[in-house]
Amino acid sequence: MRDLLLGVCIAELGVIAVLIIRLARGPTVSDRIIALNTMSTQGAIAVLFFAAYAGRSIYCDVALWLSSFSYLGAFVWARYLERGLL
Amino acid sequence: MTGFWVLDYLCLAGILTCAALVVFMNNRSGSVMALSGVGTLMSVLFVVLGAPDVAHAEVIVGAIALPVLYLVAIGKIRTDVPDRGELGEEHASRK
Amino acid sequence: MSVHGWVAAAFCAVGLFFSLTGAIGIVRMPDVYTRIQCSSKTITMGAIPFLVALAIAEGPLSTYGSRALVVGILLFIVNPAASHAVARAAYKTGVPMWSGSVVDEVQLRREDESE
Amino acid sequence: MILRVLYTGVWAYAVWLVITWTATAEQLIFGAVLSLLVGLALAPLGDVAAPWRVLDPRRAVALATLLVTCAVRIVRANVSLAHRILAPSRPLRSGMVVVPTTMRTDAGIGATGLVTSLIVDNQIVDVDTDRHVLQYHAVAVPEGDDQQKAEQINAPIERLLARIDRR
Repeated sequence: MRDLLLGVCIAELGVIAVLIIRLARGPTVSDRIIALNTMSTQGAIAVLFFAAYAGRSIYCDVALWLSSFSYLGAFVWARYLERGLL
Repeated sequence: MTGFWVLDYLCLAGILTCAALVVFMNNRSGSVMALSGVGTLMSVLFVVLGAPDVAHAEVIVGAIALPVLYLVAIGKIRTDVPDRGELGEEHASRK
Repeated sequence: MSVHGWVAAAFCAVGLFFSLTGAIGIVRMPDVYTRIQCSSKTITMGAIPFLVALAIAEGPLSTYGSRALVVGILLFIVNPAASHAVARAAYKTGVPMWSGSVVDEVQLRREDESE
Repeated sequence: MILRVLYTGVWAYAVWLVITWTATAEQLIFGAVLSLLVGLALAPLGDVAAPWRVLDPRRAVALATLLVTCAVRIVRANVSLAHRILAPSRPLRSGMVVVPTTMRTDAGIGATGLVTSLIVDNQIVDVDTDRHVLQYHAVAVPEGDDQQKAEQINAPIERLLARIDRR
């Protein structure tokens, strides 16, 4: 069981590695926002599974912050693209 | 125990790649975004190393607050009227 | 492994398939809007089986189960909203669509009105 | 006004229960006080749906129908999208589509946008509330006139949502 949890964690980091390609290449800013957003979602799931692997439920809070704040970042970037931040 | 080291080195490799992107990307907004990616991956690394409190701080500071401050600074030093090309879309600026 | 473990492993396999497909789609798709489609649908579909698998493996009434529930609700509500914000920003700043796309009805309507 | 504070407080208390997930007396009492404060703070923002409206049997049936429809169509849309991604020829017919909507309230339009973005091959892009049209980006552009397009994209969901929203 523990091997399964750790394997999922490693596989999620592999998915993040695929997404870095789009973060590097993406011709427009919107592409990069999408890649970054998806990266933090996958990171949140990786953290959840690592918490279950390590058996410490306090790590789960980091996943909560990661998933919620990545979307906040997406909204900030969208606003910046449309009319500037200030 | 080997699995733990695989995780550790994968996180480190991701952070290094993003940091190299920050330096070598020739697009300002893209660099800021790669910086945000560094923050995200760094928080995952902190969790893996067993420091959830530092990871909390890193999520807020590294992934959100620092890039937003950079964006505000970039907006302040921009003297011309922000037209479509300056908003960071390479397609528009190349024409 | 027990029955529990095998069910969780099956869910993990489904989630991993869809997550990887979404990542490949984000790399492979031709323009911004189709990439947004990949991120908004396939990534959600990839994350939900992982959360279900976690709830099965650790017991749905544990702390992990509740955290998985919160992250799942957050994904379902905020992921389409964020994708909408990004797509709208991209369309407003004039990011062009893929040359192979079929129709842009907004452009058609605008031309109709200007005539 | 007092009812609005109460409704918001009940929703906030549910969120508190899920987030903390410990059943000691201190946590429960502190959560109750905190959610009442949240209800007071958020009361000027607007109306809130009462939590027990879900328990009305007809509405519960409509909600369950919506959930089952969502689950089936999420899986179907994702399998077709995965096929589009992984097939070597990339069978895409993407484009911007404009469809009419029957929703008039903010909450209705929001719910329609979220649900349709999740369950079919479309992503909502923009809303025109004056002309009551929604702009979608579709991976597979539907054929036909406006009404047929709406039938393929958002009309079934809107009927279900209207059944939930009925007083």
